[in-house]
Amino acid sequence: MTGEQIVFLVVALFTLGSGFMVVTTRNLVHAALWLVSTLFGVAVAYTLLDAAFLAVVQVVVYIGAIAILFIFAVMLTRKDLLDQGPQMNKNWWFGALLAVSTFGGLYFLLQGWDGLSKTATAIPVGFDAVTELGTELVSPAAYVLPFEVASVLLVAALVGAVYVAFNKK
Amino acid sequence: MTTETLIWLIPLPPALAFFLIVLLTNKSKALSHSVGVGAAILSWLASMVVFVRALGVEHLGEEPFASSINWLPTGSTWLKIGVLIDPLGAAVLFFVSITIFMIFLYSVGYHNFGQPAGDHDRKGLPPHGATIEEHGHKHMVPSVEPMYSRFFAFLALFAFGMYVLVVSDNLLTMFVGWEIMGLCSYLLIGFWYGKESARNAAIKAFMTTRIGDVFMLLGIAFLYSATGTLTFREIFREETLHALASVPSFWGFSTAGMIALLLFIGTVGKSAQFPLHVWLPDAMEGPTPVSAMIHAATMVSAGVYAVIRMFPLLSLDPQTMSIVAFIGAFTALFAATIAVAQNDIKRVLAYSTISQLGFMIAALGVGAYIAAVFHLITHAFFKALLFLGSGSVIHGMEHGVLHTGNHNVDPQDMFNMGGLKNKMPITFWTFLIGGFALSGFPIITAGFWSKDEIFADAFANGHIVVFITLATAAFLTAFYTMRQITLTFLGEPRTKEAEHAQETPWTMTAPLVILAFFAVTYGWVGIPEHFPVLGGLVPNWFHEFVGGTLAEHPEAVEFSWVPLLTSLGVALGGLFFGWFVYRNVNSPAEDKLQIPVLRNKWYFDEIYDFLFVKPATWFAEIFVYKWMDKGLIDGVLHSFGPVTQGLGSVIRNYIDLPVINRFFGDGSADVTYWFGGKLRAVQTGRVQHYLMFALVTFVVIGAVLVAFGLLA
Amino acid sequence: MVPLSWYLIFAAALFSMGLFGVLSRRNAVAILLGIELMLNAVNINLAAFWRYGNVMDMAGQVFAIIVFAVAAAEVSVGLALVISVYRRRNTVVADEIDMMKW
Amino acid sequence: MSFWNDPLKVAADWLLGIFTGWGMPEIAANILIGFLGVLLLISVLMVLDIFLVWVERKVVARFQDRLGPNRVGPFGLIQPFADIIKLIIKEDTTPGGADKVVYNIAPMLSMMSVLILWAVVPLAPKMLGVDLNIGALYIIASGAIGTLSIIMAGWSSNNKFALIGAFRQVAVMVSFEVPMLTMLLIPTIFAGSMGMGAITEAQDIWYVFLAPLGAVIFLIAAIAELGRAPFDMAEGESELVSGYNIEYSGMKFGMFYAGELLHAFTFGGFWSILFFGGYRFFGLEQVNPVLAIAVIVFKAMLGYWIIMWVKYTLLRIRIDHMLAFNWKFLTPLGFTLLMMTALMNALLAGTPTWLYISGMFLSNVVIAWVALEIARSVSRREREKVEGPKQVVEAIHH
Repeated sequence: MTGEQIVFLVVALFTLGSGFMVVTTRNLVHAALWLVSTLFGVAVAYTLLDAAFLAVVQVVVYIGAIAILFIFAVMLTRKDLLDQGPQMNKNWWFGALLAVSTFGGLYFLLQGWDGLSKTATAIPVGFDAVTELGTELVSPAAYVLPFEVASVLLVAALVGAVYVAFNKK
Repeated sequence: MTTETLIWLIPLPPALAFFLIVLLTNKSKALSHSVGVGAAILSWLASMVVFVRALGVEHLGEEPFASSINWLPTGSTWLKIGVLIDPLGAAVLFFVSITIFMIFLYSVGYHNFGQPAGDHDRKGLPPHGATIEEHGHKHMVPSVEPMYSRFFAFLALFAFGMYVLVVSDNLLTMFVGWEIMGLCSYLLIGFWYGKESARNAAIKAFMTTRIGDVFMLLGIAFLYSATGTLTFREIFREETLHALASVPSFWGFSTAGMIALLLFIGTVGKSAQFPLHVWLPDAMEGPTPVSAMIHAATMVSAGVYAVIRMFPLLSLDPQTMSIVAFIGAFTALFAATIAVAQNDIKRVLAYSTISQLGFMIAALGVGAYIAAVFHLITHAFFKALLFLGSGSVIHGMEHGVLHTGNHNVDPQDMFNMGGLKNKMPITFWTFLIGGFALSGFPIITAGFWSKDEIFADAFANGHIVVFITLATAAFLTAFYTMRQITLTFLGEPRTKEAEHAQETPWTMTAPLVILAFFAVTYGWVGIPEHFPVLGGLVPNWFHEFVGGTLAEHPEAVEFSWVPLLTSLGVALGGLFFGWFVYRNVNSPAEDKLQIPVLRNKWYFDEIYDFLFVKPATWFAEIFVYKWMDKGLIDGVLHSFGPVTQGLGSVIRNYIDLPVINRFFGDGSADVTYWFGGKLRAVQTGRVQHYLMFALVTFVVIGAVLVAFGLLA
Repeated sequence: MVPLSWYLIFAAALFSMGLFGVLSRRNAVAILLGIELMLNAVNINLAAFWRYGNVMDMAGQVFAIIVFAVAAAEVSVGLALVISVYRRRNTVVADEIDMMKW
Repeated sequence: MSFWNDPLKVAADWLLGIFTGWGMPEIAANILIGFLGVLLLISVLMVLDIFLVWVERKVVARFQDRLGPNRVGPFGLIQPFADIIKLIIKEDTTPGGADKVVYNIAPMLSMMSVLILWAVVPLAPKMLGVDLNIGALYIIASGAIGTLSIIMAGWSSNNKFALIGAFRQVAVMVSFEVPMLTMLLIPTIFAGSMGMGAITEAQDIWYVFLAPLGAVIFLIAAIAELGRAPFDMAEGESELVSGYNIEYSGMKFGMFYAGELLHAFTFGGFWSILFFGGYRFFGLEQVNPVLAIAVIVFKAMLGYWIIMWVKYTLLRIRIDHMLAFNWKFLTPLGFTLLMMTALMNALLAGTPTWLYISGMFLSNVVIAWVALEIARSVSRREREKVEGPKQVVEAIHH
């Protein structure tokens, strides 16, 4: 058990723990904050995967924008914030069952897969993932089209969100 | 910019001008004509640059300016289109651009730009003049053309077609330009579509030229199937020509001869040679700039230009050559005879055009390549000059008509004129120069040199018949030209209108002067070396330059006195008689030469009417319409109706309603309804439930797959 | 050295948690939270496959980026919907938002 | 390799020698040394922060025509220490009904969000915590954490003023992150890297000459990010008493306060790094790393000075105006500038330097001018909508 594995396990446990809190805590603001810590854990996981760019974007986009947005939403829909009644709907057990079975199924499938135990090859020296990513995102040979489509999607979402949430009065 | 690029660009401005005027500026007259004239100027400048650069090139014939691009993929290879400027092209481009420019300029004045709109002018009719109030008393002035912008649009399109035809390096684009011009001539001749005569003339011109074009298209197709290319320089390669000449085709013609003949028929239609000449005189219905455009600068020249282009092909087959020569000579003579008896100033010019074209064709027929080109160009200049001059005359007369207000005086009838010399001096002098050039007045005029060269070649190549015919035609030419001048300008005014005729604005006279300049000087570039006294004073530049186009440079024929004396004789004699006979003829009655057969143009229209038009009408109206259509086909069709109806009702009552509607239609609806009623409970409207259903399905399917070992 | 399986199982677990949240929370916002968890799990997988596959091929990271964009869009629109529903029906409980049924 | 050329390296080697001498495994030794380095940096920053309190108070005093702290120690230099002692010995209250954990985490996060920024600040050639090749994004990320801390503070202290203040502040920060990120991309375009070290090294000409407008926009966005005047609606005393940190007292408040000051100073530093060549000053940095550090601190001070200048000169802007200004003016302007810069960069690639510089400069000027014209006309229309068109009063002739 090398140091990296220890680090990974710590991170994974932290992430899963806070993820569990996200779906179980009664106080929604806490849930959102737990989500933040989950996202942090995921970001660390990215860094463990040498995907520093993803990690930072994770922090910027998720924590800087999405989590904040959640907190806003929770506070704007104040009525259910302080938790009258249960936070779980009445057939939550079935949901839990399904979740567990899904996990079991996935685990089972993974068991059957051979490439599972493969370990990462060292990143070649002088290979800058960020530069590569940037060039591929905007090179017509690679992913410029999905990139543009994503941008269009974002604009559409922006307009739609403003329109939907706009208080027509 | 490389010359090739420039050549590519030459046809562009008129095309753009066309679209600009049609789409945008057609509301504003000033804008429209500035766009049109601007385009003409641009093309003219470009052409001049190209021309000058062409002069700079040694052996332009061997390596001309040419560039081409792939256009249509034809199987493995490409159909190439491109531009080509060789000596011939350069020379033609030179006069074409100038004349087109002149005509644009002239049209501004001709359509009375700047004058008030007419009192009761309607679109499709010539302007009738406008009344204006000037210090007290009213009087009529010419009124501006109602469809001014449209005219410039058509003109621009026409110019585009011509430029395309001249610069194109292959038969295909050449034919495209050719057809564009055909369309435009139709539009322009029928420009005043309010006049029935104009309508008919337009249709006549279109139809007649179309006959020729069909044959030409056949020729092109034949050529393509025979050689697999339409590019001139590839066709005119030695081996290609040899192959074409050696392979025989129908009726004893060689393939080359056949193709050349078919293409030549196209020319016959386009430049109004003998059997298909009838449309051209009627084309006078169009506005005068159109006449000049069609009859001097572009279309008819285009016809001849096409034959000249095809000369290497043509010259392969003596049979074809002789046919060409015969048709040319005959046309020359017979058109001249008609011209003698016409009274309409423009019709005279029209027939003289036909006859002059005949000269060129005949020249080609006898193998006088350079002479043909030379005459083509000189003729373009002085004929444009003459037409514009006549237009100017008519304009002046119209002014007189407006003044007197007597509208049943025909301003185009020469017997209504006379004595205009003093009223319209510029027009008179330029017209005189043009007329002398036309009739080949010795030494100074361009016409003399080109015609003389034709005579010389015809004589030297031993086509005596052609030579005599042409000589006679030339005599008649001089004769009717002088007749025209005498009746129009000399003597005393025969009508009050003629007294009140007045000189036309500078936009109309300036082109006259410029063209007159060329009509005189252009002849001097082609003086044969062996000519007595003058020969060799100026080098025979034209011969050298244009001769370079052909593979083997044609050597100048050796000098002989016979043709020279002949041309001198016919020219001077004709002029003298023309003046002598008509110096005091004042009405058609006194005109001895007004014999019916000539006045009625040898009854050609009537013959064609009897031979083709009447049968066609009968076939269309009686046979096809009454018998075939109404009788046979309609009968059959009408019988269909009831049968179908009966069938339909049977099907409806016994199949459609019971089986389809009741059973399938309603039945399926009922079943669906029933199921829906049972299943709707599933739709709880709660998103989480839906997700659960989906997941359960997913898990179940996965489990099944795994259970049957289909997975993992 | 961490084998690939750890990441995948980690992601699977996170995914299942998110799924549980989506399936069983009453509050619509909480459901969206669960969706976020699931998306993150997916992203972990993508990054892991990138790292453990051919590093030169950036497909994994690019997908992850696209997923970020989609997540942002989804959250903004989703929360906007929640808010407008709250305005109109004064509730954010998913079970009570069931107009779309028979 | 003498001590003066690269003190940290020498010190690190020395320590490594010592630790390994104690029989510590090398990895552990390196980790420990790194940890010590971080500790050193942070403590230096803290001291600097304390000094900043004094600077701030002196400067504001001068701006407001006062003397400022001048009792405790020479020129009141000891004043901040006195303040700190006061803050520490103050009672540390936690309002009832507050969310304890969150309430206590918030100030730390706030301080942390500032401190982590210094990991990427290049103090001298080859002397920076970690040369992230995504430094620009890193700055934004830390800003995100700051945002988080503020909303946590605002929400957890169970006070509507705090909550409203937090909302405003967060709204402003989230909005102004957009033009800020855009402006961060402009030096990235020039330098071809997002790493702070690389950007500094690439600045043979200061980027402020290439993108003056960019520098200005970045400054504005930074000030809004800091939530200082004129963008300090979040703590508008007049209506919100003190905004999100209203309930905080003692050292927790102190952390917010110090965090803000240090944040301002840090952004001054980043401003100088991105647009004024960081530690570079006519080759001075090559002479000795200490000089380089002096240079960058000086530049950062200048930036900080400008931020203070703005703060104590301009009036407070209404929150909706602030957001409208960002979304309707600053962000489009930023995007335009970014696009234009990228375009010019592509167009002018390989042209002589003077042409490159002048082209960039001119494009900036043009964009700025056009933007101002548009803004002026729009605002004129708005004004007329409110107070009607100007009446021209005729002079009365007697």
